[in-house]
Amino acid sequence: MTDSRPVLTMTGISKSFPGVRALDNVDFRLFPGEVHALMGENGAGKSTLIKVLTGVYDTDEGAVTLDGAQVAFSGPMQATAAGVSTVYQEVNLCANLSVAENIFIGREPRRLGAVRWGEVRRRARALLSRLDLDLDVSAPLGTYSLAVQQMVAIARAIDIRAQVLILDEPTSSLDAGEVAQLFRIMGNLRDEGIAILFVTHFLDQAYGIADRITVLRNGRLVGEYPTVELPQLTLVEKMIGKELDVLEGIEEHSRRDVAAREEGTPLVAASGLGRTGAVEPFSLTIHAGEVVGLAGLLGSGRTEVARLLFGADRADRGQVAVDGESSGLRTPAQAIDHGIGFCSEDRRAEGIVADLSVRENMILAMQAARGWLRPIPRRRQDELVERYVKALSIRPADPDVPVRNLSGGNQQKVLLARWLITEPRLLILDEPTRGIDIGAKTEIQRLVTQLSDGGTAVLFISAELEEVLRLSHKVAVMRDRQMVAQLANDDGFDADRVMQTIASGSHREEADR
Amino acid sequence: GNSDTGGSAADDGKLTLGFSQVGAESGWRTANTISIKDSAAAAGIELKFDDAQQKQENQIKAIRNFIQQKVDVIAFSPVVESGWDTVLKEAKDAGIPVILTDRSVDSADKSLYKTFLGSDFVKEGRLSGEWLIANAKTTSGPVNIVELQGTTGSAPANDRKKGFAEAIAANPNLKIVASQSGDFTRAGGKQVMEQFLKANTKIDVLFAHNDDMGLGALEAITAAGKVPGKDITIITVDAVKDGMQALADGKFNFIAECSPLLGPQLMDLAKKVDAGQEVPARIETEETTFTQAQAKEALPNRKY
Amino acid sequence: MTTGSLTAGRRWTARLPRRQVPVLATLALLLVMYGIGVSQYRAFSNVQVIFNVFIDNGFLLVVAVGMTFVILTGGIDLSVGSVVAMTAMVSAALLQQGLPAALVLVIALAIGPTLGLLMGCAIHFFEIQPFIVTLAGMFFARGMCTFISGSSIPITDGFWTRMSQERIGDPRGNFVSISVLIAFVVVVVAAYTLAYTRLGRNVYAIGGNSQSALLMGLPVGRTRIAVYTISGLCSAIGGILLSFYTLSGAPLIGVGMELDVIAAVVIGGTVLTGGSGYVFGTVLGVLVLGVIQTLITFDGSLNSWWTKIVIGGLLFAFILLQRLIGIRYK
Amino acid sequence: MNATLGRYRAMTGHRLFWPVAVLVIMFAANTIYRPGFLSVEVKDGHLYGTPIDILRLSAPLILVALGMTVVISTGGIDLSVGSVCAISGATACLYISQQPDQNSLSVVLTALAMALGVALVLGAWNGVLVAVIGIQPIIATLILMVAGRGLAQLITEGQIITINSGPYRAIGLGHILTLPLAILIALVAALLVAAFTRRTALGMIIESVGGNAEASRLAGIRSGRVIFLAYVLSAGCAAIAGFMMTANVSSADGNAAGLWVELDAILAVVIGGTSLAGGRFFLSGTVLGALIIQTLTTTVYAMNISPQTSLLFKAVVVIAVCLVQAPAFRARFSRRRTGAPPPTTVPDQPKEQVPA
Ligand SMILES: Nc1ncnc2c1ncn2[C@@H]1O[C@H](COP(=O)(O)OP(=O)(O)OP(=O)(O)O)[C@@H](O)[C@H]1O
Ligand SMILES: Nc1ncnc2c1ncn2[C@@H]1O[C@H](COP(=O)(O)OP(=O)(O)OP(=O)(O)O)[C@@H](O)[C@H]1O
Ligand SMILES: [Mg+2]
Ligand SMILES: [Mg+2]
Repeated sequence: MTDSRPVLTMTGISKSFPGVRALDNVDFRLFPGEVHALMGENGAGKSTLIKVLTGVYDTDEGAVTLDGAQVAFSGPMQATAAGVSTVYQEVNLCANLSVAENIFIGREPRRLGAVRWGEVRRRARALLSRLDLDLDVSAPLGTYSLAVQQMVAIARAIDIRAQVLILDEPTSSLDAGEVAQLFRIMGNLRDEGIAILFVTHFLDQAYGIADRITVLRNGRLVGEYPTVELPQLTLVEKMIGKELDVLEGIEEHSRRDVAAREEGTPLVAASGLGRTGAVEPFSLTIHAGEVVGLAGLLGSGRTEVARLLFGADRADRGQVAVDGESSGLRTPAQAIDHGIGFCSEDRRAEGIVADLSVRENMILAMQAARGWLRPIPRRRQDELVERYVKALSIRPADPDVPVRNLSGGNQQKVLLARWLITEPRLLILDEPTRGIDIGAKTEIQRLVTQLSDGGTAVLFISAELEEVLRLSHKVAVMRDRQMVAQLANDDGFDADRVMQTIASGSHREEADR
Repeated sequence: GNSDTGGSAADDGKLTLGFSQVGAESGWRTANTISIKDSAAAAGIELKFDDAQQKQENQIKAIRNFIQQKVDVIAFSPVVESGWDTVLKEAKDAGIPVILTDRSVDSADKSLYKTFLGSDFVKEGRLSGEWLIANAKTTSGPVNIVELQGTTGSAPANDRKKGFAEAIAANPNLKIVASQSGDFTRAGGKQVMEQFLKANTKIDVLFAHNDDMGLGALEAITAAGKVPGKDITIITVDAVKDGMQALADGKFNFIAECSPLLGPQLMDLAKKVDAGQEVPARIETEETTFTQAQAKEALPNRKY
Repeated sequence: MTTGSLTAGRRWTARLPRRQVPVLATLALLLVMYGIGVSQYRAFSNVQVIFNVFIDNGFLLVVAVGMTFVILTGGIDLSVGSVVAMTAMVSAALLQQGLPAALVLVIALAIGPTLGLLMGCAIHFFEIQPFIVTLAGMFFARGMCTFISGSSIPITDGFWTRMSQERIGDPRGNFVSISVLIAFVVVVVAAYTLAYTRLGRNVYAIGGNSQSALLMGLPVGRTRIAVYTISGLCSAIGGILLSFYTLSGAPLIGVGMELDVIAAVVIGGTVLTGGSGYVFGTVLGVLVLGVIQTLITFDGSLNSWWTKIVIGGLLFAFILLQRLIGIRYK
Repeated sequence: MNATLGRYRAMTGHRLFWPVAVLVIMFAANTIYRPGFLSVEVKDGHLYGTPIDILRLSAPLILVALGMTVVISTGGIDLSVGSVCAISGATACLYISQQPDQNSLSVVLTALAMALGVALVLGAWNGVLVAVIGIQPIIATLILMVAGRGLAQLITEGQIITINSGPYRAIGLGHILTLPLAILIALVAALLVAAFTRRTALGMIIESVGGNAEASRLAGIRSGRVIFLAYVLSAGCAAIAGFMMTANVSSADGNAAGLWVELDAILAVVIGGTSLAGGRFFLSGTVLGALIIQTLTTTVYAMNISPQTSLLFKAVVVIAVCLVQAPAFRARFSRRRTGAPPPTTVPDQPKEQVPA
């Protein structure tokens, strides 16, 4: 592979934002017919490199050549036209348009200038079925979950048939099934000679598909390595920049003591909670100090369960009892008053307030709970913010930059900090590790354990089944918007069994246990 | 609502008059509306009143709807002079006579309306100018005049300005040194006058296109330490109650009346027109001018 | 590992009604309002009353169509009322100078889009908020009106007169004006553009999320400039229709029209933040305003201020019902 | 050398630099046209001069714009402020005109309290329409804009109510320590709103609701209440502005009072740097914006620009103000002038704000 000429080279790329040098003299090459993983911690500059390439940002210095010719794209439109197709980190589609249109907008099949809608829908259906997605293509994209949206974005990008395909963390909200699906397709494209740039925080995925790996750290190039010549351990060291025993934490993932903690009155007990069209009625109890995992496939209704518990959506049947007392959890504000926190999966639409600073985003939930008349004193703010910036190693560490200027992973950490600050009794985490680098991910996992040890209950949702199993005392399995089973994390509890449950949906008796 | 609108005179023998008013942008206009409503009631005429909110489009719409309702006579105060031919033709085709009030239209085809009843804005300006010619002390040198115009582009503003300018052209010593729009409002008149006073060291005369702007300007003049009516001669148009009071108090010097009370005359005309009688093509409302002495006399029995 | 159908359907069950409900609700309410008119006032049931609503609001409809494009991208165009007036004024002034009608038409039709183009460029290239740019455009166009002439200019040109007074249909009975036909053509072309052309789809995409649209490689700048140009063009056409309608150019005509237009668009179901709405909704919005106006004229007993209060009240009742029906079906 | 350059950059980079610069330029232009423009003298124990007029006349606009800032920050807009001005002014004047002793302070205070109460109810009405029923703000407030004008005229019965009340007059024309009372009221209001929003957490919560309503809801903010409050505040500010407008001419004109003030207020807010899309708000910018607009109006009169062209003049100034304020414009302009891209120490703004 590497003997051919690179289809894309970037040399000496530098890019500064006010106060941050996001890229510093970075070189990068991409060969036809290879999958090239770009790795680095949150804020290392991966997304920025991609945006500089496609012309979203101007470069300060450096040159880009595509197919041997120097290029300087003025924006994604030109880049796409020149054969560079990109899926950006956050899902960047239009929620108000239909699924089909999101895939084809800008390149719709037309006759005499008129868009052929029938053809658009037909092709969209065909394309999605290649990805094993069965969607109503004329429904607005916004009615689908984030993971589905991510798949649609990927569908759009691969259908463009470019010579260079860029995927910035496409797998962050996908589960194992989708990832396998995606890899199969990437493999096919690679075989057709398409060059693929792939960003991920999952080492397994990088090793599963990438031919070569480029590592960035703090905006600088660390090096470019053939995957086979780079042991995982070394890769992590290169990304983090020090030899860390963090790795043990990752490698070991020895199952912690997860003996069931179902004693006394449950902290939160949902009975027959449901919402028409969203999720079938379910019952679930969560005790203090208990970590409950929600497992299920994409779109199986995990997010809905979390939203109903939190009052983000109004349940139309059933009820929730907190501390044994039936309480009307109708709004998020009420839930927060009862000590429940909810870290949403869609950080851009439902999480961060992009205009506000890191500090303000962090204290938002706590401030809301105190009411506007009692502002959190500046000293206390500084204290809290500093603590969590350090604990979660948020970068840049300046709490007064607008949160929109942070990299995706760091935004996610800010969001997490917002809820940790409220010291909730039950913390609902919907995909909290989405787009977070391994160091921070371990940190978050450790945090969940700590919280649980300290008596905080956690409802943990993640596309990574491994992670769910590792942390939970109990796993509730979702399938087709139904809670089909609740499995205690005892012997014989493993991924296979959960997958079986999901596949067969036959463990109803366990659900009633 | 009143459910029977399809009826013409045949239904109940009552004459139906559709009237489209410009709006309620000033006290003058309100007095005009009240006069029309009261006299319609007194004359036993069924009045369909429509308020156009100062929009010509609305007036055209209203006239079209009057045609649909088959009223016996249509009357309206045109917001602007031009642009009425199409809809007036429709009225003519429907056999409904039209009376213009307050302000004329510039149609070449005079058969589109029966008559015009109203005041002559140019004349009001001219009367003001003529009074000034007769009373200004021009012998001792040039006389500096400032003018507070009405809303830019509105008919009364254009015509009063024109009439006034024509009249004072007779004496080269009378000079308009500044002229600004005060939008016919007290606040506008005041704000503009404040700047006039600061920008011009010597102001002898103020000509305001209506009483309200003049009243606003009074405050500015007082604040500047000048005596209205003495240091600065003030001429306005309209003669609404507050204006007449100021005139009687010696703060204004002259007002050219623009009477809103044309209701009785209008009802009279409507009956005649409906009966097919000949009416003169142009009828001017009885208007006068007021000096300070006349104002003192007239004030106790002013209606508006 | 099972693949099969990995995705469990969508969030909401029935789709078709949900999207169309606002428009259908508006239509139903409009019919109810019309029904009230018919039951209250006998002459209201004349077909010509409906035709008059179209005749009297043709220009408003055209301008509102242009505004729909702008609002769909999440922008706003405050200059429309003034541009309408300016177009009429320029036409009248040029005709008065004795220029041939065809040439005047071309010139008058060119001014609006040019101004729109300039405003679009200022909005896109200099990233100034649309509100402020179009407000300046509004001052400018209105200023041009009074600059051209302080008083209204009549139009006596034969072509204009014919366009104004031609009655299509039964000239003694029920008829519409040529302007109504032009307005319909504009509506159809606009609806087609929005539904079937790339430009139209890009408009929706930008309104949905302009950053995403940019990253998807859509011509955001070009589209944004285009919508203001289109709005300018529609205002120019509206101005010509208005000059047909009134056979004159008046410096103060159309003051505050931008608010009527925005109201019509929003009542028609277009969301002010952009991304969703239909031209058909805008047609309904204009009709709602027209019917309210007609109801009030037919009543004929309202005082000037009660007129305003009742307009506000009807508007409120309408929007409230529209909203409540919309919620029920969500 | 480098230090001065740095200081220059820091200064021009400040949010308020360009609005202030525009204001200074307008004053300078006026002074060149008429050297006496800036002169201020003492007359009857208080200051008298064009700058004082500008301060006094901008007071109502500042007030209206303050409320508007907060509303806009929540992602809304309030078109009804002009009508609220008219209604409150009319209510107060009507009450005073009916009292035997118009100069009694208690009468005036009662009138003010009554009118303010009416305005707050109207604000609550707007708030309910937007926050509870969920009508789009522009339409919700348009209803009151139209109907409210009618209400104001209903109160005055289409006439101009003239009053003769010293205490009421003082709201518009009084002086304290030689300065117009009106501007002091406006400044106090500005400080109060600033304290109200910045000393408490309200400001941040408003910005958060305006920036991302759904995220705020999920963070536990009861955004309905915040939005409701914003409209009530806006109506309250408008009411006080209405008092000033009517007190300034000692009469209430239901038709003309506050006509088109909503456009000026929105313009002031936008010039002040607050985005119409909601989110961050800048009260000091708004105050400057209002001063700029009033100075512009006064300039038209002071320079005696003919009414026929005054709107053209305004258009040109507004465009110029916006252009110098737009970073994108300055970036282009300075690049063209220096002929080279700016040095790397002053990094380019991203072409488009795209979240990572
Ligand atoms: N628009 C912007 N303005 C200012 N700073 C920015 C902007 N975009 C990115 N940055 C900064 O540039 C640096 C690199 O960010 P980038 O998004 O490229 O990181 P990343 O490697 O993609 O991280 P992640 O894994 O979290 O997505 C970060 O420090 C970030 O804060
Ligand atoms: N009321 C609502 N309005 C709009 N979107 C909603 C609403 N409720 C939930 N959502 C979104 O729908 C999605 C939930 O979909 P789904 O049931 O597929 O969740 P899931 O099982 O967690 O699957 P995934 O892994 O795709 O998140 C989330 O993205 C959530 O933000
Ligand atoms: Mg990234
Ligand atoms: Mg989910």
